[in-house]
Amino acid sequence: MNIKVLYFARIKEAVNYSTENVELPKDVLTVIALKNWLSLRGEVWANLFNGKQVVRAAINHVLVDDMAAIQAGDEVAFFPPVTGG
Amino acid sequence: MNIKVLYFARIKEAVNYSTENVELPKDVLTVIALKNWLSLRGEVWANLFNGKQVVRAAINHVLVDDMAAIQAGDEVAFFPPVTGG
Amino acid sequence: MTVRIQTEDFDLGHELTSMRLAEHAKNKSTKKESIGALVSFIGQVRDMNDGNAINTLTLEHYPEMTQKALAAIESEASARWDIIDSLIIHRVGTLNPLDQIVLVAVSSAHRGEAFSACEFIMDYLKTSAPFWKKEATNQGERWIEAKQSDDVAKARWQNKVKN
Amino acid sequence: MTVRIQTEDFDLGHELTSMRLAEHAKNKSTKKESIGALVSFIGQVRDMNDGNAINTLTLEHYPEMTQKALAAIESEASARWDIIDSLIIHRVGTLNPLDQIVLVAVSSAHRGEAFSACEFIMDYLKTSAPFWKKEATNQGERWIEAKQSDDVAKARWQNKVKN
Repeated sequence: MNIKVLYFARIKEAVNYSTENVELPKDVLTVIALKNWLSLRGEVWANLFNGKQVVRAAINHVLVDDMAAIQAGDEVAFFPPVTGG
Repeated sequence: MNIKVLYFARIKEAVNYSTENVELPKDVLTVIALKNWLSLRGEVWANLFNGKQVVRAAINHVLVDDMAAIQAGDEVAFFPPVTGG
Repeated sequence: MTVRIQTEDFDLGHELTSMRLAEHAKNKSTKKESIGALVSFIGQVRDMNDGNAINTLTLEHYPEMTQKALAAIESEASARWDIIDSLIIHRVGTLNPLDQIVLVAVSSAHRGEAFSACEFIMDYLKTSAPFWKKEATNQGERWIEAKQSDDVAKARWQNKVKN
Repeated sequence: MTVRIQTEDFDLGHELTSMRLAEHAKNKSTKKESIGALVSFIGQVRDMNDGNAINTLTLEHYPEMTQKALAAIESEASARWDIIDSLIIHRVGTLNPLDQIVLVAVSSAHRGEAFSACEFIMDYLKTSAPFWKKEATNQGERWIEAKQSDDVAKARWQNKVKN
């Protein structure tokens, strides 16, 4: 399925772009599976998702945990813990 | 001893004046003794200090309870519970 | 720490903005942390109370005691929390519906201290500062009764340790 | 309930005064209680942080999510407490020291509700709204780290029943 992935703040700087459309293999159905799949892309991605820093996720603008299911057409965002206010 | 007594709000309206200087008998040495002594003045005073409503006291601008000691030259104020803010 | 008792109205934006920016110069020399948070409370005359339209609200006070009582509350707040500055403006005299009555503002480096100190000052002001309110409605005048809930609000702080 | 995300500054006095007076007309027809209390929080860019002078602070956000996240926080506050109105203004883009960052204001009939709701909104905003701060100092740029204390502040509310 096809989804849109967004990156923000320190994570956007690490991957060096803010948005991409990706075609996922059939077995990538959750946020954690997506993290795993992205981490196979190379060092930048492996470093991002190696668990040393918290990477939060939102699906369609709602905060979710890594067990959340992804559906075709979803907008999935990755970002560091928020620091507004 | 001579002290100054002040009245505020609903209590000022009941006694119909705001300030007086009084010469206390020797045995009137506390706020409660002062309330007792004032209550002997007549119905208005007896009604004021009959215990049906809370009458707070301050000595020299500091809130006190009825056991507080009075000294010559003190400014003693009587008023209802406060309602500012 | 500032206390002002006055009959005239106050300019909310001016007061808060001054406070927000005022400690700047002082900070550079004497304080380690600069203002990051400003919490304020504004109390105003209600237009309705207990089902009656309010015509006016008159505030009486005990001038010699008021200033002292409010300064003592500010000192206590400043001893309990790590705040940078505090301001209390309280009006007296006869006010109209929707007039401002009171402003309490507290600045601090971080928000938790300012929230706690501001609410503390209001809770103590409500129960310890010598002000009395009299409402005028079409049914006549009446002194406002003190609320049990204000004593409860104050009592909460007496069991709390400094945080 | 209003949420505004903007690059431009806001006029604090104007915002608070509008809010203080705005519900007046609405009240007469639909609300039993009129506004007696207005609690507000203003957050500003510190001039110093961790011993370094701040040159600028840049706020990034996730536009499609921000509005939704803040509106959800306001709804939750309004479900928990008996408040009359709430306002969140949050700036984004590059700000200077002492610039206003955020205003949260809550009006209610009585002060306790407004204090709680305003602090609740700030605690949730700090931990749930998609904003990220980057500081520029003479030592370079750095992303601000999320604070453990903000998670603790939020967690307090999760054990509380509606009061």
